[in-house]
Amino acid sequence: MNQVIQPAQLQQLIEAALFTSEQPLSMQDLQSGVLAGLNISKNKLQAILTQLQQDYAGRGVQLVETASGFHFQSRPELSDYLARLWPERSPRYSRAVMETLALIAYRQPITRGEIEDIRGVSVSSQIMRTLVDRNWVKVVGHKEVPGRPGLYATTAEFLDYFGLKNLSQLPQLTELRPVSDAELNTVEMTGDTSS
Amino acid sequence: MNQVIQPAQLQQLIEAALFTSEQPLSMQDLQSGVLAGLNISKNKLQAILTQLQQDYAGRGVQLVETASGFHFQSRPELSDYLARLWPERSPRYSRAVMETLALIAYRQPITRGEIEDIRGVSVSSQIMRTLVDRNWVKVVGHKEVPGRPGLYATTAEFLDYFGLKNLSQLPQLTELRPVSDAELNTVEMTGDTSS
Amino acid sequence: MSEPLVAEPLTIQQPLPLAFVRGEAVLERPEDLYIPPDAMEVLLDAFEGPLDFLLYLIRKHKFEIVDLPVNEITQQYMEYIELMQEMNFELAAEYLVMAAMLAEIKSRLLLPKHREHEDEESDPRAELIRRLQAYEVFRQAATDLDQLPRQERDFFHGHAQLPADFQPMIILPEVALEDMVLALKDIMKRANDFQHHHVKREQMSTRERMSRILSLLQQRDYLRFEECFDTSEGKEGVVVSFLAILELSKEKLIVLTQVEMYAPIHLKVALGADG
Repeated sequence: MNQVIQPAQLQQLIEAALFTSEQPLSMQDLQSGVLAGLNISKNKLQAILTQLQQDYAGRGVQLVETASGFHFQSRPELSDYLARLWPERSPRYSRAVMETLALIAYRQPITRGEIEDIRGVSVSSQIMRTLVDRNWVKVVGHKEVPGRPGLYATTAEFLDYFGLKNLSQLPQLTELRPVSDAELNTVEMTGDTSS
Repeated sequence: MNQVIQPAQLQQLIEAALFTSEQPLSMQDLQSGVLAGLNISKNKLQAILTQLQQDYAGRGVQLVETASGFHFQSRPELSDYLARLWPERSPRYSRAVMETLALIAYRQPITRGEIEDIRGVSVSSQIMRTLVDRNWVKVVGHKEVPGRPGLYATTAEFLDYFGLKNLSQLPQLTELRPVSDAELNTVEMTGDTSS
Repeated sequence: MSEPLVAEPLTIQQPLPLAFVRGEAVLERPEDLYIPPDAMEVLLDAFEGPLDFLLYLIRKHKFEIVDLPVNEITQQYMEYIELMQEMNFELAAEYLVMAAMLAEIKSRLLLPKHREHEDEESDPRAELIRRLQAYEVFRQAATDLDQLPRQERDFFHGHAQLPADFQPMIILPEVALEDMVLALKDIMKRANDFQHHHVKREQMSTRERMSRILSLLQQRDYLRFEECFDTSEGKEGVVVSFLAILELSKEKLIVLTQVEMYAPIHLKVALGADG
C-alpha cells in the first residue's frame, strides 16, 4: 500500500523515529520500518538526514552516524556537565581490558591465546566476559588448531560506543621505528604474532 | 563553586540534559543537577525552557511539561507511523478461537449459542471479539428467538486472507486426508441436508 | 597476594598515581632499586606483565628498544625478581619465564659468533625486541582507544519519550486454512451428534448466499427478489440463491412480502430484527 505524507511531516517522522528508538537506525531500518509503504527514495531520505544534521548543528544534541546507523547524541563539549549527572553510567575499564579490546579491534579475528602471546600475560576469563557482556566483542568462528579456540572480533555496538562508522576510523597504530642497527640487521616488525 | 558558562552553551546544556535523562527533569532537578554551581536563576531557567519549547514547536519531538518535569516527546500525530518501529507479535490463536472460526466458516450464519451447542462448551465474548476485531467475522442479522442473538458470518476479508473466491472453495473435510474406518463409524460425512 | 590494585583508567591529561600504598598516592615510579616492600607488590600489579615491566625499565634508562642493552636490563630485571622472591611474593609465572629468557639471551650473546649464522635470525635479542615492539604498539593503541570520545563518558544517547497513549503495532497471528479444518475435525471427533450438522459443498454455497443476503439487508431495508439473483452465475447460481431465500424464510430470518399477485416480491429482515 502506498500512503501519502506531507514533506514537513516526513522530516518530523524521521526525526521522531531517531529520537524514540533505543538503537541507532540505519537508512535501511528507516525505510523498512517507520517509512514502510511511504515510498521514500534513498536520495530523499539522505537529503532529509543531511537537513536534520544541519538543523541540529548548533544544538545540545547532534545527529551522528555510526556503524549501526543514525542517532542523536549530546555534544562532546557538554560531557563534563552531563557526566556528573550519571556517574554510574560511565564504567571505567582497566588497562588489561583496554589492551585486550585494542588487540581484538586491530588484529581481529584473534584468539585469546594470540592476545596472550602479544601481551605476554594470561588474559583472564573475567576480561573476556566483560567485553562479551558489554557486546563489544563476540566469537565469530573457531581457529582450526587443537582445542579449536574461539576467534574474537568487534561488533557494531563497539563501533557505535566509540562513535565510529567502521574499523578504518580507529586511530592509526604507531609506526614501528625501523631497526637500523647493523648488529641486528633487519628485524621485520610486521606485528606477526607467529613465533 | 561558581562556574561561568556562555548563554548559548547554557541552552545547549539544558537541552542535552533533557534529551539524555532517562526521567523527566523538573526545574529543581535541573538546578540541583546539571546546573549546580552555575548560579542560574529560576527566571532565567524558565526563559530558556520556554525558548526550547518554541524552538521545537514545529519539529518531530516537542518539549512537554508533566507533573514530574520536562521531557521531550514525539508528536502525538506521528504515533501511528512510529508504531511500526516496535511491532508486537500477538500470541497464536487458541484452539477455542480456531474451532469457533471453523464453525462460523462452515455453518454460517450461526449464533453463538449454536456454536456452544456444537462445541459443548461456552464461547467467551473475548473469542468472538478476537474474530470480529480481525474483520474475519461479522454479525449479519439476528435470529428471531428469545434474546435475538446475532448471526455470525464470515467476511470478504476472511476469504481474501485465505485466498478463497467464495466459501465453496473451503476444503471439504474428506479431501484433507484419508479418513480411518474408526472415524467413518463415528462421523457421518455425507450430504444429508436436514438441519 | 594482597588486595588487587584498583584498576586505573588510562587518562593521560593529568598524572595519575601509579599506585596507592597505605592510602598514599605513589606518583613516580621509583628511580632506584630500593622499593619499600609494600610498594613492590603494588608496583608489580601496576604492570601488565613482564613486557610492560621491561618496557618500563628500558624507558627509564632512556634506551631504545632496538638497542636492547641486554646486560643492564637483565641485571635490573633479575634484581627486582630476586627481591620479590626474597619477600616471598607470589610472582606470576610469566615473570619467571621472562627471567629465564633474558638469562638465555645473555648467555647466547656471550658465545663466540659464527659468521655463517649472522643472518637476521642470529641475534638472540631479535625475538624479544620484536615482542617488546609489538606489545608497545598495542599498549599505545589501548591508550589511544581510551582517548576516543565514547558513549556514557563523552557523549550520551539523546532520546525522546513516546506519548502516553502510544499503542505499538500488533502483528496478528498467522492462520493456515488447514488449522481451521483441523479445528473443525477436532470438533467433529468430540461431538458424536455432529451428524446433525452436516457439511457439504452444495449446502455450503447456500449458507454463504444466506450470509450475503442478510448482509445486504443490513445496509438496506428492502431487497427486491430479483436483486438476489445474478444471472451471470447460471442456473446453478439461481438455484443456490433461491434455496438460500427459502432457507432464510424457513429459519424466520427474513420475511417475504408481495402486495398483490404478480407484484414485485420484497425481502426484509424478520420483524424486530435490525433494519
